[in-house]
Amino acid sequence: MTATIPTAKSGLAGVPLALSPLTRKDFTSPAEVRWCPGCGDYPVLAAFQGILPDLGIRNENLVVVSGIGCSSRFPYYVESYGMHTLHGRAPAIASGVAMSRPDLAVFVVTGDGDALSIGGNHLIHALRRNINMTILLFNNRIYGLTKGQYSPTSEQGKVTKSSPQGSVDHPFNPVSLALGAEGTFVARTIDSNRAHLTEVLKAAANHRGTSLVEIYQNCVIFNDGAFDPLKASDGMIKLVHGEPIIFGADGSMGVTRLADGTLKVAPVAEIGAENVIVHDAHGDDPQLAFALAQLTDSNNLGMAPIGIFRDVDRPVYDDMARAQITTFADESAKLKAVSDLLKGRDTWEL
Amino acid sequence: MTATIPTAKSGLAGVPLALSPLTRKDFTSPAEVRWCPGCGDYPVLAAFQGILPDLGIRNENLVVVSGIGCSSRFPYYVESYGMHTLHGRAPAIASGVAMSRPDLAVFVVTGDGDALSIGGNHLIHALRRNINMTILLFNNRIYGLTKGQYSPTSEQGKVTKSSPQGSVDHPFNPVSLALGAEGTFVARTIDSNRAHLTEVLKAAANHRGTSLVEIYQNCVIFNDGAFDPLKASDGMIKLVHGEPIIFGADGSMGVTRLADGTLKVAPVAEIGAENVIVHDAHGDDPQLAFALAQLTDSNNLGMAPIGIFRDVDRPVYDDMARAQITTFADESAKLKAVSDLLKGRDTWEL
Amino acid sequence: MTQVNTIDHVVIRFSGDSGDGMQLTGDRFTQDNAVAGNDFVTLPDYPAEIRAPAGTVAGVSSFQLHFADYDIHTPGDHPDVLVAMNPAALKANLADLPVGGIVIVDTADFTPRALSKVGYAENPLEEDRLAQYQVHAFDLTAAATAAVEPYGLSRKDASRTKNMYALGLVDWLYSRSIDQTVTFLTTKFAKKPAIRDANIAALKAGYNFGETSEAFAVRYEIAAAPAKAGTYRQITGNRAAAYGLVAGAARAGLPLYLGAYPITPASEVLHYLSDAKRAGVMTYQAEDEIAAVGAAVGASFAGCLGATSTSGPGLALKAEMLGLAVIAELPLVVIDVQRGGPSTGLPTKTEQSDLNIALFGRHGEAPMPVIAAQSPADCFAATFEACKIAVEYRTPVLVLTDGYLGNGAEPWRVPELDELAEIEPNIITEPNQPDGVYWPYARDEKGARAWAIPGTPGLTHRIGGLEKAANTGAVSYDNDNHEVMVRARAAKIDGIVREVPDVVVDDPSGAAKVLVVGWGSTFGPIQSAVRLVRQSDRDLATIHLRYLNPLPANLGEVLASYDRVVVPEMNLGQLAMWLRAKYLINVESYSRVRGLPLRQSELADDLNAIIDEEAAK
Amino acid sequence: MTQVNTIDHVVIRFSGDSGDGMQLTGDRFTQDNAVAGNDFVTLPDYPAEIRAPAGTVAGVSSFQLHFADYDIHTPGDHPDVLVAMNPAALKANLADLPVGGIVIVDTADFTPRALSKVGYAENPLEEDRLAQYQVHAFDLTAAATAAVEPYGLSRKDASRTKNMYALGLVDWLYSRSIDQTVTFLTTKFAKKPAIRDANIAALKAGYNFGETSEAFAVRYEIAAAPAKAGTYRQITGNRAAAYGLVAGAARAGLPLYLGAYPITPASEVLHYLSDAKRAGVMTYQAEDEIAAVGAAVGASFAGCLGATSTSGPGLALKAEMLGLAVIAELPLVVIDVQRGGPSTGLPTKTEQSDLNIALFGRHGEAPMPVIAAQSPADCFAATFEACKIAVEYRTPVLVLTDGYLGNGAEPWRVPELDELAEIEPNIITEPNQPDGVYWPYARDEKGARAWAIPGTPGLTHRIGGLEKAANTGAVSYDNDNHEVMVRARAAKIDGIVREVPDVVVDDPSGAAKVLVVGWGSTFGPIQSAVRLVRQSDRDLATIHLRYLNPLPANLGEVLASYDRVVVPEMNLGQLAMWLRAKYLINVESYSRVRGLPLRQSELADDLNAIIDEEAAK
Ligand SMILES: Cc1ncc(C[n+]2csc(CCOP(=O)(O)OP(=O)(O)O)c2C)c(N)n1
Ligand SMILES: Cc1ncc(C[n+]2csc(CCOP(=O)(O)OP(=O)(O)O)c2C)c(N)n1
Ligand code: SF4
Ligand code: SF4
Ligand SMILES: [Mg+2]
Ligand SMILES: [Mg+2]
Repeated sequence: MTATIPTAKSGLAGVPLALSPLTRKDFTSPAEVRWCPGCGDYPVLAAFQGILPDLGIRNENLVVVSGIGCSSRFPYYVESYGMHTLHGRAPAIASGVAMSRPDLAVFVVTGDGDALSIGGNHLIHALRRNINMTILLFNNRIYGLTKGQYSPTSEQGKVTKSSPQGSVDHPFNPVSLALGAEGTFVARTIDSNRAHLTEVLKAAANHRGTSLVEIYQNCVIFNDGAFDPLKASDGMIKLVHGEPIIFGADGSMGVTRLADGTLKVAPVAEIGAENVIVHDAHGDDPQLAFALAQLTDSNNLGMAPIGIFRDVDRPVYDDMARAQITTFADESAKLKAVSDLLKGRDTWEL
Repeated sequence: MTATIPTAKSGLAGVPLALSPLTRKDFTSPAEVRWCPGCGDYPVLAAFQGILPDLGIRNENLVVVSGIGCSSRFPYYVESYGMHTLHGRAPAIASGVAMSRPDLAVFVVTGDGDALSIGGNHLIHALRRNINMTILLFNNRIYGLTKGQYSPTSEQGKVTKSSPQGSVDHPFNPVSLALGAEGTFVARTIDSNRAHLTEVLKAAANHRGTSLVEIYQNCVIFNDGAFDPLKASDGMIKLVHGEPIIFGADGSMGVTRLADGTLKVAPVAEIGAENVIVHDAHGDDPQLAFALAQLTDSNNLGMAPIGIFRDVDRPVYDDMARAQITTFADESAKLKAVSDLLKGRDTWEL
Repeated sequence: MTQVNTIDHVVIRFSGDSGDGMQLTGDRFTQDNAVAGNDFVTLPDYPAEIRAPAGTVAGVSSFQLHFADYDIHTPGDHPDVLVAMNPAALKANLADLPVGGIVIVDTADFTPRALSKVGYAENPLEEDRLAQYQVHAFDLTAAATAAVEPYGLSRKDASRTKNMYALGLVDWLYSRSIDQTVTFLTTKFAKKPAIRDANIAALKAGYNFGETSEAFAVRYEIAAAPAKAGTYRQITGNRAAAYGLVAGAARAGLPLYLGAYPITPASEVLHYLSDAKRAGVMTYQAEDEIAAVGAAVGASFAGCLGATSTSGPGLALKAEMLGLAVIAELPLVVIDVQRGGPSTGLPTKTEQSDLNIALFGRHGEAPMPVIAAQSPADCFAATFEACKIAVEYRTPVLVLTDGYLGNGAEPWRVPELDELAEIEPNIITEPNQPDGVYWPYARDEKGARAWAIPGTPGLTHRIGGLEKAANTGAVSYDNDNHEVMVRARAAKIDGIVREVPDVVVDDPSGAAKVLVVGWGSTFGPIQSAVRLVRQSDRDLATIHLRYLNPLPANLGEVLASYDRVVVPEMNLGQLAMWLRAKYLINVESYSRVRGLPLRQSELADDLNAIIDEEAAK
Repeated sequence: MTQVNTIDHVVIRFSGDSGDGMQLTGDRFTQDNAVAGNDFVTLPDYPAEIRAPAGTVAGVSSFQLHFADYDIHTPGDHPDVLVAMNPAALKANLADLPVGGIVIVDTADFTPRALSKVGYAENPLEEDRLAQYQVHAFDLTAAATAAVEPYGLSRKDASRTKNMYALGLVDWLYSRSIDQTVTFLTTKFAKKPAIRDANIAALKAGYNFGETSEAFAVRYEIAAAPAKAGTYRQITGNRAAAYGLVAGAARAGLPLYLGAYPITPASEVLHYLSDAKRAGVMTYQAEDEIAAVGAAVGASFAGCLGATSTSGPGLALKAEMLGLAVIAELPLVVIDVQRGGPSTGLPTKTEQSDLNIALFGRHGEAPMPVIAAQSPADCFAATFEACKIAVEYRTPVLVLTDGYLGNGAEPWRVPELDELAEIEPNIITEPNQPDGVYWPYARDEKGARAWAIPGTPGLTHRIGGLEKAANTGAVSYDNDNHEVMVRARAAKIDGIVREVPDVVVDDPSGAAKVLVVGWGSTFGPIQSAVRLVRQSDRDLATIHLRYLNPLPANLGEVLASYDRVVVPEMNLGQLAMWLRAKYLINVESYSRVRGLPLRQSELADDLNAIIDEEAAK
């Protein structure tokens, strides 16, 4: 099927391209969008639909798989093949899609509860295996759909219906977790920055293997303003490959390496521009990416790096799995192989 | 119950001490040990039973919870309360034990399949929460009990019954994963080094919060010699807090930080002793521990650090959870509180 | 002066936009009637979406309340009175109102734009299409806004008091005092005095509007329902189930440990117990349902009463762990608040379709007792009984409630703890065999094993999921031992029949040929339908099952004594199948799977037809 | 010369230490008889531990083989011949041997130490306690070691050839050629010539020992069993199930995708398919059972035939995902190789106790077809049929086998692919409604929905676990639609009855009053027991069920036509319950839960008693 059709590169290699350019509208389904007015899911949907025409793929070769949660209604709004599955299981289901169909671009949409609470295991295994798919993790630091319980990314002390005296859970840092799980593409972006969202999502789609994009997403109903400290504090550290990591008002702050080897932030004026480290997302070793992830203030979110922490090549599970499987010139060759298998070697005739 | 009884420190605080010293025999159950002759599980059992008298606790206050796998038969051999539970679920079950009973010392025994394949989610959540228990992860890089399929720690290309052409899975590094999951105590040791095992297990038991100890364990039947390269290669990097990280024949090799900030190993002669970094297991930030974990050659195991990567204090989930709960002077005070709860505030009389 | 008519019951439905506070309004009006001694049943209904677009039919939230001067069991099939706060609410609910019903409408939002959004080509208030109803249309929003003017609220906040205005009006209409609501608002908004005062003012203004205007010619009064003396509160099924656990653990003298993972419509059990730490309760919001029930099993092993609450998808995930609890023979209470299935299904709707998985949903021979609650308040008693059985028989027990029971409310007489049955945990602290030997699987006369908990000297032991030798509990691969243990576990559960009261048939005339059998939340509709049938001078017998496993000892006999047995269920006949298998009686399934409680009138009609058919034979 | 007796069947059990290679020996001897045209059934049995301590009873591994000149169905209740390679093997198995049975013993290890390890106070070979058997005791180890001397093996390796020596001897005893085994060893040890030659030498030496020594007075011969002409192979149930999937997918023209997680006794299905990549099969060893079935569902969505294989604990974990497959109406084949339960239970033993969870183990109304295989080779056909139903009806289908079927082997005539039924996936590629509209839930005459797969232009659509509107498949919270869909899904599954052949009663005399009903792996024991019963001149009818859901259309009628219906099962009566519920017939459960197949002789005795009791009425 894919042989005679032009194909895109990298993460999308093998996925047939549209013969004539598509528009955002082509990727918009007729379903009425049902999120709360003001929900951060809207801008992400818009950004996603915005990049699809640029990816060049056909909508029939796009598959969006989601779990359960507010964000997981996403597939209904994208004109493509889609599956709204079970709580936490989207990466597992998407793995089956991706492995069996190299001609499909597979996206997973999930929430902080979906991906990190019930679905944590499937997520880390997808990352370890490096199955070719792009995971959009909508992190609103709350369970939206079930009306506001704390999630594994909520700050400690969060008061919710299930934690009236404040939660005692220490939060995950999704980027650290993904790096610890051998992730090859790990990034973070935020609903309020359309340009950044777009750029990161595109890079993620183009990465071959599992791409994890944590998206800070505001839930206006149950966790409104969760990212306001970050937006307010000048603490958003933008990571750009090959660029010195400076941020804050007028780039006055920078990331530097202390004598003990750990990364810390400090005023550039104090440390000197030459001591600001340069971001390298493509280094084989995840040490730097992990160190940068530690700059996230997971509780208060006064500070957090956004951008691509890591983007490296590693052989892709599904490519390798498919390479072991015999493909056949035609149906009869396949039937012959099946026949041979059934017979085995130790037969007798009666 | 614990009020009048002397209690141990830290991880064991609140656990009643034996009034007279116990011996290893007191912790040996009458059950016949059923592992294959030569299995690496034996020395770990011996080391564990060896440290128990030193911990000073009573065997009735010791609870060993395991999952399913060869290693998970462990509780049967320890004279204590024990539970051989379900595949992958031991940390979840142990969480309930630990939360509800501060007077118990809780240990979890699990395998690489049990903890990292089916049980990965419970493991990372226990680490994140920092529930007070010690997890012994027997990593033989294979599924022993089900007769030899590859596991999430098997090297890529492993030929087993379920991967006759070689597995295509990239392995987890359990230490990286645990650090990415916010682990406060993360260590690695090996079945063949009794002294090291003993030391690490003791430190783990004394840590308050979740301690994860990865134990390299030889499976003589299905993965014999998996750790031979490490034993043979001088690649075992012993981490000792406060000491420079040198290893190999006559300490000729050392760990140093490259210009790009990443850790690498190099001959001490080349880099100079002053450039060998000193291990710090107690630093708040996990950057160093993670960087050290990357020195593990997860595929071939020619090289791997062993010892305590990280050992830091962080408030413990179960301590905090218990602190929110009202305790009562006596039963009648409790019944009164229950009655009040049932009534609530909006009652009327008829 | 307005005429006051005394009536015996009324069904009123408050409806408005999700943001209009209809749940609160309904809840308060319920409380106002409760205090006056009425019996009541409530039915909240809100959109599946967190916040559906304002002004749309999908975004309508409603609260139905049935109150009466006699004992009632359902929130009513149809409202007698509809309060509609916007066009969408009118559109969504009008069809349910019978001819002659009362409609109270807030006209504020009846703009062309709002009307067209819900598909009204013209303003229904201006046509005569509402002629068949008693319509009372006012600009409640404007009236409320005017009333709260002194408090300096923003326009938005001011207009949000319209629900209190409506409540005041309805309180007046049904001759209820607004005092409790004033107290309630005072506490609730203690830290926001302006909001507090404004809401109170709106409430009073609404009441006074009824009193002073001549808009309503008639006012109603409903006398108190006869009830046992005592302290009452209004309670939903989810709260009652949560409190059943608390009371059960208290009576057993064990700490209560709930492991749960949020899921609609069961999350509240977790919420209420998380708010019960002052009564010593420990809760754990686990990473998933497996961890939730796993932690509860661990806590039980450690000597607590472990419990877990969930709905269908979560119950499915817990299946394997329940098997462990069965073979480990540890106490555990599992509350399943059923919702529409299969799969994610209809999360906010009610159904009874988890009976099969409750009875049969574990691999291997893994029998478990199953108890179903019949009304919101009964969730307390059913859960309490489950605690008793779980503890005394060392077994997981399933409690089935459903979304309708969980969210619905009714009056509940709060029991004193010592009125409740005693629960004997009989935890052993000494060896139970000669020579200081402890056999964890030695059984008492009920078949319950000897349960020792960590911390007890001399009783260290190991249990687990592998088959165990009778008595000693050691791992055993012996063939005959396996058969012994499989049968011992089954016999233990079957033996729980000794705790199950015989069913008592309700057959006042003694002449009924048809028996209707209910379980769980069909109690209300069936009771009401039976009442209707009998009012039509037909004979009809009924029983209601609380224990689904084991079934009551005399059930077979009772079923056999009727010519026809009908089992109405909100599923495809799951209890019917179970009864057929057990008793070889041609039980007929009457099945409705609409995500809604059975309709009493429809059921009554259908039962009438069956009775007539039987009579004609 | 030795006398040659012709017999019609024999049961032989090889037993020894786990390390003695008894499984291989049994397997090879099976093959030797197979080639000679005998019918056979095998029963391997090994310790639950990977390697229990050498020389202990717990460490004994055995392999039982029944072969005959007629069609047989069980591995035999008791061995006629016992080969015991050490004292532990003798101790563990002797009690099963009937008086007069043959014992062949390797005396090498009958040392005082080894004897006392298994609790023999004295050497049983030296007492007369074996007097009631025909004992042939030799130092097989010494003989083998001597025979392989030329090949320079280590002592340990040399002594390990004793199993081939024993095989050679038994081949001689039953007049079998050793040629195939020679070929087998040549291939197997191609890269280790010394081992290869030594094993061949030991094999020949054993054979020659029989031929030349006068140790055995009698030698046996069993003629070929009548069988359809064709190419045969020996096949275990697990391999047959795996190949059933391959063939099913091939006939459907779909790629096969297996998602699985290892679990005893089902892991081999994963192993065999992982080794079938040369036939285009994709396998995925997932991180757990949920991911395994999830990936299979994903693959089905993507246009494969998704499948998953597991045993009880894994099936329990898959429950929620199966519900998704039910509502998404996607093809999926689930193979459950049942083992002893509940919980971890008896992982290496067999049982039929997952029928309940198969039929009822999902929340909500989530019906699934269930098919059970009746013999190792039949696992192929049953699985193939499951593929056909899964694909053509777009539904998950459960195939029940068990540990006994999975590990047991019998001859299998390898079918040509085009002999097998056609499977029509009917994947749609064009809009099925006017104006280019595609309705994914439009149904065909069978009730199967219109299945389009990703990559197909114009048919993009979204499905999921929420209830969907009839036809369009859009999310729908509508009450009436829900009822329509619940019933449509149920009707689709019920309608599969059109694929289910009517049961044909085996009642040769037509005079039977008692009917015995089997399902799954009780087929063999029941057939054999029925044969025994009839040999005693009693009338007995029997049927065997392959489809447990839906049940065959004529089943009720058949059951009703007998005075007494008995259902033997390896559980506590799960099929009996289902039949009682369906047909209101007083089906009697005959239940044995020992982790073992039913014993044919015990069953025959019990059936005789029932028949006599019935006759006496
Ligand atoms: C097995 C199961 N358990 C629980 C639920 C209930 N549930 C649905 S979504 C959700 C959490 C949603 O949180 P998140 O993933 O963060 O998504 P959000 O709604 O915030 O976008 C939960 C607990 C479910 N649907 N299925
Ligand atoms: C739910 C479930 N799935 C699968 C199994 C089968 N199983 C038992 S142990 C095991 C893996 C064992 O590997 P590991 O955890 O590494 O332990 P080891 O035997 O190597 O010590 C598996 C797959 C099971 N018991 N339960
Ligand atoms: S509840 Fe929160 S996350 Fe969900 S749709 Fe509303 S704003 Fe968005
Ligand atoms: S199979 Fe391997 S891990 Fe299991 S007991 Fe034997 S040697 Fe140990
Ligand atoms: Mg969220
Ligand atoms: Mg292992």
